[in-house]
Amino acid sequence: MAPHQPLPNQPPPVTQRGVIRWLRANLFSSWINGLVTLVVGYYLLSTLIPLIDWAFIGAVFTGDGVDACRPGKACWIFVEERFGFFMYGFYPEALRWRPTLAFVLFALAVVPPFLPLPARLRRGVAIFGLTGLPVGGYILIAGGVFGLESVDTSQWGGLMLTLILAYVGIIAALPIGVALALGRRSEMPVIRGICVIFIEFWRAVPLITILFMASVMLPLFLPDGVTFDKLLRALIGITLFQAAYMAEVVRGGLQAIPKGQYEAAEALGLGYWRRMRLIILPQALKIVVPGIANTVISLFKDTTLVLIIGLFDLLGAVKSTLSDPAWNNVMAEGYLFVAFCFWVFCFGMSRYSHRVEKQLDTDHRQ
Amino acid sequence: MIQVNDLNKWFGDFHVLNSINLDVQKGERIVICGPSGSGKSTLIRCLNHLEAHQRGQIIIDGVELNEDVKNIEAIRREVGMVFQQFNLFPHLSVLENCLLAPIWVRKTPRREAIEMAMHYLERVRIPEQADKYPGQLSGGQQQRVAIARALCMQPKIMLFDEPTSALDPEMIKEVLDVMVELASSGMTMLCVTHEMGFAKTVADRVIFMDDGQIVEAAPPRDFFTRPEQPRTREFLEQILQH
Amino acid sequence: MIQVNDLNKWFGDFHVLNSINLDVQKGERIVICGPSGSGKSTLIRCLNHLEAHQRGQIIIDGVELNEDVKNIEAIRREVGMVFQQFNLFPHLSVLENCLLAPIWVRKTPRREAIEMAMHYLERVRIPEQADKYPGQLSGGQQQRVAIARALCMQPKIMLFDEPTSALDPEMIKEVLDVMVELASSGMTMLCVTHEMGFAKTVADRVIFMDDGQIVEAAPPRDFFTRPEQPRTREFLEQILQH
Amino acid sequence: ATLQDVQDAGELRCGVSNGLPGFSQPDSSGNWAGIDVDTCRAVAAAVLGDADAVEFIPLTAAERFTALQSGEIDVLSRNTTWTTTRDASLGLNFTGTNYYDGQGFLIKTALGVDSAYDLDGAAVCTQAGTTTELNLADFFRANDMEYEAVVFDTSEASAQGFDNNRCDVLTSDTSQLAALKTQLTDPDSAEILPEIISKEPLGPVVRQGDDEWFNVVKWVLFGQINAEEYGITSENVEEMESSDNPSVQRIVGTSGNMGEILGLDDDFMVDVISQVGNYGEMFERNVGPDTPLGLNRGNNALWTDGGILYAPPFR
Amino acid sequence: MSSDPTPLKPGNPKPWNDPRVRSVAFQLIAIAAVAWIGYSLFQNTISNMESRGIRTGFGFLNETAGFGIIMSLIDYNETMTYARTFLVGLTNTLLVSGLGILFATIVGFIVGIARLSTNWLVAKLALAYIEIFRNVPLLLQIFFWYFAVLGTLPGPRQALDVGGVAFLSNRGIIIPRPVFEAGAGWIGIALIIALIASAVMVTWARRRQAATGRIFPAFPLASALILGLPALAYFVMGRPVGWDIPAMGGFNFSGGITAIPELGALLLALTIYTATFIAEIVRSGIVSVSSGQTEAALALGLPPRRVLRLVVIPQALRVIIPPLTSQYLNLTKNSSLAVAIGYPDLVNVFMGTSLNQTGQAVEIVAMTMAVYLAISLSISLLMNIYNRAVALKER
Ligand SMILES: Nc1ncnc2c1ncn2[C@@H]1O[C@H](COP(=O)(O)OP(=O)(O)OP(=O)(O)O)[C@@H](O)[C@H]1O
Ligand SMILES: Nc1ncnc2c1ncn2[C@@H]1O[C@H](COP(=O)(O)OP(=O)(O)OP(=O)(O)O)[C@@H](O)[C@H]1O
Ligand SMILES: [Mg+2]
Ligand SMILES: [Mg+2]
Repeated sequence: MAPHQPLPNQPPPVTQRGVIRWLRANLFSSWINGLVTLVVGYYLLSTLIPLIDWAFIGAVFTGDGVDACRPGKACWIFVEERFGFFMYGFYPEALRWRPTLAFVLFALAVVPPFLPLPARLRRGVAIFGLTGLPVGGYILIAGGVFGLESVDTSQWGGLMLTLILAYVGIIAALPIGVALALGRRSEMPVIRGICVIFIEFWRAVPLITILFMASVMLPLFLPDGVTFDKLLRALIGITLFQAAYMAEVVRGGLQAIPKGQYEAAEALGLGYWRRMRLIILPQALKIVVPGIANTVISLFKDTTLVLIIGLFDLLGAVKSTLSDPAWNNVMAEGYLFVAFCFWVFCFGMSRYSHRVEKQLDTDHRQ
Repeated sequence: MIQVNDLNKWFGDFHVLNSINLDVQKGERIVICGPSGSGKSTLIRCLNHLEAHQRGQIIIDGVELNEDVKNIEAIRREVGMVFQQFNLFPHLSVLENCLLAPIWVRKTPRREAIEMAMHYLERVRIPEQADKYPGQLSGGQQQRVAIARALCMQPKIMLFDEPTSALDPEMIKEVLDVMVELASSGMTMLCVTHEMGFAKTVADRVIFMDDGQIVEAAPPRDFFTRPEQPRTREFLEQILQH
Repeated sequence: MIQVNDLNKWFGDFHVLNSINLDVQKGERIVICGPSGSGKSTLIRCLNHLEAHQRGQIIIDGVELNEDVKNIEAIRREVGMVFQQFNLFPHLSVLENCLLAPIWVRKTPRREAIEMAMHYLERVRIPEQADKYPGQLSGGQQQRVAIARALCMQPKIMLFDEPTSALDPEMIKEVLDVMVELASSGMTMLCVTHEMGFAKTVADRVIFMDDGQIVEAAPPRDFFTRPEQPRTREFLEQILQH
Repeated sequence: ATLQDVQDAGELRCGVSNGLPGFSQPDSSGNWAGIDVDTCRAVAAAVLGDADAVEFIPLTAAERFTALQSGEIDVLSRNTTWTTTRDASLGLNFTGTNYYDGQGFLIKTALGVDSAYDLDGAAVCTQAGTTTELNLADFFRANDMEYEAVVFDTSEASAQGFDNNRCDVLTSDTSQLAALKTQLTDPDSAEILPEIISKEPLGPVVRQGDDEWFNVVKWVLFGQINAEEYGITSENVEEMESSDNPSVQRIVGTSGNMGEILGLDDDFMVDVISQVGNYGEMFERNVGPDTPLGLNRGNNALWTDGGILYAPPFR
Repeated sequence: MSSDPTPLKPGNPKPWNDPRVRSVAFQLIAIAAVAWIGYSLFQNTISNMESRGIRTGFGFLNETAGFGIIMSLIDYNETMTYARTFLVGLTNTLLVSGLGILFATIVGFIVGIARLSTNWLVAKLALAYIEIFRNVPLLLQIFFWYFAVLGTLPGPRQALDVGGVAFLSNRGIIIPRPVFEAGAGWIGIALIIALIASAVMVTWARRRQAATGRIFPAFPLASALILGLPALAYFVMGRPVGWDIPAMGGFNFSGGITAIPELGALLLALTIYTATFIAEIVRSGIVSVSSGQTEAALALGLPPRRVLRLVVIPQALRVIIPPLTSQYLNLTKNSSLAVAIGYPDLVNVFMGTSLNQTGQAVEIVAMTMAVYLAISLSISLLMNIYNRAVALKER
């Protein structure tokens, strides 16, 4: 037998190449598939084209008042004119640079995971985001000290309020959630029982009943004369609600940590709290980043419910202007605008969490 | 039994199988070896259409393998396959794993199917595990169940894709023993493996593949003692060092 | 250094440790062997209270090991442990793994702790890996880090629970070398292992356990050449076949 | 006691509607306006001397009594109808009436219906937790007619539902109907039916059992009505302090100790009138003929002008 | 063996260093703290309610409610009691959650499978659907469907008419109501017979397969039977069912069965929103069944649909069911947003209007929460039982 001559590799047949391959493989791999493609494609185009026409091509973006708009096409002037109100609610116009500044700081604290910064700086920024920022942000927005004019919480509103609710809800819910999760895994039956009851209760009841209680019934449960800010109460309700969900997520992470890690930490002589802080929680929290992101996103969406208790968050602000006689028939635009804002944030957050996950992962391959 | 003519397959632009020609007689036992990525698994998987080929012909037991669903089903009924990762169904007990094909494909009455399954489980020497679930067995036991499951189809041809490479050394022996016994009973077998001992004892032909092509095909005696191709020699040197 | 008097332990109804008596002198090196499930790991784990015992006494370096948290802390500070599965902390670099105990338990200043950690990492011959993460190391390297981590506590006693059995053959040697060196430096060591070569070279005494009891305890020369108990002989026959 | 609490806090917490033109409505910078809002401002002016020291807490109809009961608010001024049940069993007290209203129907002109007695089978939009809901049931029952109640949680949503044709008729107090009519896509496409099916005295509410506070809220409103009767307005209140009419003197605090016995300053009505105005001014500013609502005084005129507004004397 | 008369006990630690003592002490403190908080809340509430003259107790449940409810599954009118409004709200909540769960499951499964379609367009469309509707608040979606979509339907006079018997307008969907006449009972009997026959047939088919190996097309036959037999009875008995066909009269349609648009909007929103989550759950469940399983099944000669039924679905369900139930719970809780558009669910009717009429917030809110707790706990219970039943046996 002659020595083996390797045959040269050949290019694949045309059906395996380029655009044709892509089309064949993805759209027309069988006649049923082809049919589905055509039908779906037809309906897609026949709904998308009028929609795009309504929202962009025929829409009116600039002008004065409702009269500048065309019937049957979107009227974005409405959003434009009320933009300030949608963003800040009743917050005094002259002072709006303060929340803006707070959110710029916030954005800066969020970016670092993607920058090639030294780990120590990144950690510093993260700690600032969790501690300094809430305090600083509060001072900036609420004022009352350092010569900043005080702005009452009843004037907070719009997207600003939505973001504050979500941000504070998350920051405060995380530690409570961790504590509840640890409690639920405690060996002490009483502690475990208390945590289980707490978690199950908060997970079982609808958020709006909680908000209702927090907003109008709370003084009934407190000693006479003790009362506090309405926004704060909504925040507490949201936080506890969120903490229960967070606890279950964290518990999943704790369960995923192998027993050997606990034992090794114990064998090194570390006490319970150090074991948790140095060994277990850092690993568990990393595992549950996607879970945390999910609860954060749902919390963010749930903040719209404060509308029902009379706070003017983004949806509330938009909804309240819909009854303005000067702006009739802009409901679709208003709701779409709110939907778009929420969508951008939620989608952004889920992408962000994927990035963070990857970032944490590349630190050390297993 | 198996005729492969000018078989060509691409993954995208990558030419995995390049003009493969192969004729397998009834009762023949073929061992396929070759470096990783040479296309051994792909070839085996083409034979029961787990992968589609783009050019060439595969004829099994007189039926041509093409996109015709009826043909594919007919051929799959005649061809048993054992995977490297066993792929047992974890939600079914060992016995139920073995009953699946006889009952739903061959339409055997349940009683008969159970008898047959127990027969094959005895043959792979684990009749006592029949009621356990795959998760409760060791790797070697699992692979033996996988073999029994394939045998329960009463296939004319058995394909093995590295059946021992996911196993611990002790378990490898268990499985190889079963395979040797099977070979001696006259089953047509194609086996991708690097167990050269196995190849020497049972193979009628050893096929060496590289880069998607068959480089050499020879009876084991010739293959191991005087390989014709330098590429084969090189490969054998590496592998026999162990 | 270690005194174990009439130690008894149950898991539920199952009597794992049955009247264990053991005296270990400072600097002594003890190898414990025995069939699987005989309670070797449990005994070792009782010594730094990873498991609580129900009857009997354990006195380590003059301190009695009971439920008293202070005592447990004191004893854990003096006892280093190396696990079969390494149990390194994957989220910390090798160096940080080693710094944990000195900084948080011994309250050593960070600078000193780093110096010491590097010292021990050199001793286990992997100073260059200090900034990597455990996930990036091979099994043998990981186990050496585990040893270094335990050494960084500057313990008086080191416990090893089958430190080499999760390793590939090549890596076993790396780790055994380090352990032999450690033994020759006079560290008090208790080591569960089936590496009989290691036992022969370094052990002062070999303890054979079966069924929760100490069956035989003798210097390695006597143990391997003329075991007194038939049970020991049987075990040795099995194990030395390999 | 509430009076003390309010004075200590320096702020009056007042429950209002979350958007009802003419009664309470915020503009886009958060300034509230309306007759209910002004009622609160008047109380704040009397108690704290500053009509702006009010925190307005928007409430849905369903939340309002719970909020007042729980102490979440100090006074509820949210077009709330005075009824026996509410007065007696909810633990609340009505302090008076700042608007006499009656329930009516708003209907699409296109339907060609001109009497409420022709509404058999109609779908009716209304607001949850209101007397409207109950009167509606009574009215249809009494006249042996069928109806379908489409109940929304805010009045604005019920107007929206009516506008969207979810229902044929919108029912509410006639004053509100006038307000809601202005919010329709085409305000001229609907008209208010002539029938008034109920009495709806709307007024501020306080918690039961705190008579001091009850009196304060009650007499601030009476004071405003009396002020209108005696011609005291925000313009002339300064001059009126030198009036020699004893009735006027008692109102502006230059004689008698009306303030003191209520626990307030004697000139508390001066603060109220100068900052908020008398009842008539309040009415004209928020719901009167020159406002988008364009309501006439009607029943809400003074008794001397043919209305039923009659305040007990300041004495 | 240990026949030692005086066994050595581990020495007793100092009490304050004994973890058992510490643990007991800690738990006692926790109990005390919780008890104290509970007690003071209770005490505050009682004294606050007393000092504010708020009525307490559940006596109000027997009082007449006096308000109408647009939709009720059980008999209701305004002369009935508050207890009745509770039941009306409860059944309406259960109705909308039950239907929502049904529809969301169907849509979710379809979209989840579409996500895995080999057709690029279908897969991307499914992805777009999920990404859009998952990331927008539910409340907003409810408003959107109610005001911006259903609100634009024509009024009852211009109702879209389906064959002259069913009508779609902004008052909802109105369909004919069956009116049973004499002899209609036979149709019911025929249905029962068909059901029993189908059950018998399925059992028989299974037995026969076990005995002879032949596979009997039991499912299509059973469906034919269940549909066919009652139909047969209907005609044989001389069509004993009349239809109350809705007709336009006065303001509205009269007759027929009406599904109000509030229900429609709420259902649409709940379905579309929850289905996005279910779709992702289904997708990950199916993906979690490794391709090796499918390949092994194909290699055994099983035809693709049997592969799905016998191998893929049973394994995927294990992964799908637990997160699926928590979505069901979420849907049930989310149905309380009904209050925003006036669907008369429990929160709207009972915690809304009834609470407002009676002013007994504490009792009413507690009852409402208890309902949700009970639903949640019973679902968790079922879930645990299921999980235990399908847990994979491991070594
Ligand atoms: N689904 C696929 N898509 C693209 N490339 C593939 C796919 N499956 C296999 N390949 C490529 O085809 C080549 C042949 O793969 P194959 O599995 O047949 O090799 P093999 O000879 O079995 O190797 P091994 O001994 O490692 O199993 C490899 O380079 C592999 O990367
Ligand atoms: N947490 C536990 N609960 C119940 N039984 C246990 C537990 N841990 C170990 N056992 C049982 O105790 C016995 C002794 O276990 P141990 O791990 O000490 O054995 P070993 O001698 O180390 O065996 P190996 O060589 O397999 O590691 C075994 O039978 C084991 O099944
Ligand atoms: Mg392969
Ligand atoms: Mg062990």
